[in-house]
Amino acid sequence: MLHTINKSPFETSTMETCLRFLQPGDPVLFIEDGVYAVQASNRFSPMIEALQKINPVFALQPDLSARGIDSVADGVGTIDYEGFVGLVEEHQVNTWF
Amino acid sequence: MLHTINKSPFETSTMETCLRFLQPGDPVLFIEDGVYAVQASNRFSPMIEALQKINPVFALQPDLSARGIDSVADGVGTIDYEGFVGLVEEHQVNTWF
Amino acid sequence: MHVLRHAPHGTIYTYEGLEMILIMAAYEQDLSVVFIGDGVYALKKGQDTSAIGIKGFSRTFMALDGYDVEKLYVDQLSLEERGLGEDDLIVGVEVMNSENIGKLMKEQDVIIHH
Amino acid sequence: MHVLRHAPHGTIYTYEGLEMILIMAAYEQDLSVVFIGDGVYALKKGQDTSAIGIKGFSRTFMALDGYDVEKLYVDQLSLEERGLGEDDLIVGVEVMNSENIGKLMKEQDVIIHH
Amino acid sequence: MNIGILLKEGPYNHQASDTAFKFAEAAIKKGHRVDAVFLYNDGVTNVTKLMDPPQDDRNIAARWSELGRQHGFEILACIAASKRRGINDDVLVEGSSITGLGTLTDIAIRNDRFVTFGD
Amino acid sequence: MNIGILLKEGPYNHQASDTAFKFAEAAIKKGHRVDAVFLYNDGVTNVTKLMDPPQDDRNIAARWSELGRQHGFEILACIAASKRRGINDDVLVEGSSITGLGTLTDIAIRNDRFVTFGD
Repeated sequence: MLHTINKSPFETSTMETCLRFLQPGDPVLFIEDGVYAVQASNRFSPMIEALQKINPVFALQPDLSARGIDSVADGVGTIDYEGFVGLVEEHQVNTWF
Repeated sequence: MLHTINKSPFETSTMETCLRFLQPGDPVLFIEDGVYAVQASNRFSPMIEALQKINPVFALQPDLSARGIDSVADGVGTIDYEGFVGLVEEHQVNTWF
Repeated sequence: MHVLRHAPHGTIYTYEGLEMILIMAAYEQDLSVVFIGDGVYALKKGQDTSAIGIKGFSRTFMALDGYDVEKLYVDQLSLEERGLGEDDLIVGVEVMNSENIGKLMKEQDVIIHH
Repeated sequence: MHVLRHAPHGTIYTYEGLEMILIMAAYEQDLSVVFIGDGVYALKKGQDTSAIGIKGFSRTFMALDGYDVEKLYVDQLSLEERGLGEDDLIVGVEVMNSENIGKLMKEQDVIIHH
Repeated sequence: MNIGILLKEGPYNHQASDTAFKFAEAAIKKGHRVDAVFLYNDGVTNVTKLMDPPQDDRNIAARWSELGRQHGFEILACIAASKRRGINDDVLVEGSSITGLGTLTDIAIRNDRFVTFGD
Repeated sequence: MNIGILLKEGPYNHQASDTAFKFAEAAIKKGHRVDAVFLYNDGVTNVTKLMDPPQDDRNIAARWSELGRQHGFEILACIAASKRRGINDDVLVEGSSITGLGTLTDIAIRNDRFVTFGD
């Protein structure tokens, strides 16, 4: 199951809640304001680096670019909208907002 | 200056942010989903009890009743919409959402 | 599976979520409803919305019994953090830990958050 | 005083906030703008919104100089928590601690959060 | 006291409009004057007369219109925000109109209090 | 693959509608079929033809209408949610219609994937 998160972890508990229900191996895709979670060297970087050892972690490149984030936490994959569709081909979707 | 907060502290950082800028003596009014902050015996009760020693703390009774909250943290005053207007008579307003 | 995650009244998500659940329950079998985070507040006993001028709807959760809604699952941690117990809720629910809710989610074809 | 508290693009609050600030700046004197929480992201350098199909506007903050907008204040802790420094921002700002921003707020007659 | 109100969210979806209304009612009851209600962001959708909620629910546009008529204030929707969201003169409820942000500036300056409701 | 989309927020105010649109475009480009886009909560306001954004901005209603026409899917707004928010047949953009939640149930069941966009 693919989990998408579109909220900044600095402002809401959405990411924290999602991660509590996430099963090992299920991919997580950060989109919209959610991509701030994977920005390198912020408060959440250690959490994201731990997460990606158990779950594949992706961020939507168009949303990263829109926000001027040019460096992401280690192990985070960046994909475009077709990559998003590719994940949906392989998984049912659980949209967290 | 009157500060109003309408967000649940469980879900967003709004209350935490507001309290960081609050000046001693300025009243805080919890409204809408913000009133969950003052529910007795939840995770935020110690914080509210500490807060009300430095700032007057109020909650909107109509919003408490609507949510079935019949017991609030020590020292929190409950007011109705006319009480809200009364606070606005005395203070300029800083609305946090 | 429907996931209720908002407190009632501050936004319409819980109310319109419940409207969707009622319609879908009439069509579908094995529909489940999960309450997570502030969503657990939707089930709080003793809600009286008369003074805010918004229609109350907490009693409608009791009507779900008559439909094909098998179970209402409530996240244990969400309940505990809010100082609530099963006695505070308007309907009988199954309190579950996040591990088991996560496994239940993974079995679903369709999950809608409200 | 205008308080920008949302990240850009995910919602329109920052963009419509900026539209309001530009109009008000043309009428009023001594208008101040404060960036708190995710609001500081509005000033991040290097934003390119072409792939999300939404108009970018970060450069418009540079235009505020030409109006009566005295100062852009940025909350220090919000910046630090996000791993950002003044060099990451598209315009010159005054970084301030919460104590001083709180005092500045208290002097205002009108505060609008976006 | 003269009070200006800024409402930043649409009806029904967020409680902001309900709280603003109850606040305005209470202020009037206490002898204050509501000068104007200005609508911004999704708030502009508070004045579409096309809204048609269930019979046992409040009609938010009609309610603002009636309160404004009784107590002599206008409900003003920002023109730029309105155009984005499909609010134009054809759908405006009585007692509301579309205007620019300059009007909001006047409202913010000329009143004793300026109170925002949002989400 | 057949894909159903649920969109729960209105245009411009939240990015949800933009992301849903870009996702639908990409899915079609990859050879999938978008079955329908269902609008709920404030999402129903995505289909008002009265929206009139600045000339250099996207027109969200027209864009959904055009994508649906080109690729044979409908944009469906929930009737109860629409009535609350002033969306009715008179303001619908071409290629959209108002329907009940039963239709959403069908969409959720008959498609290989069901993807929600909200805020």
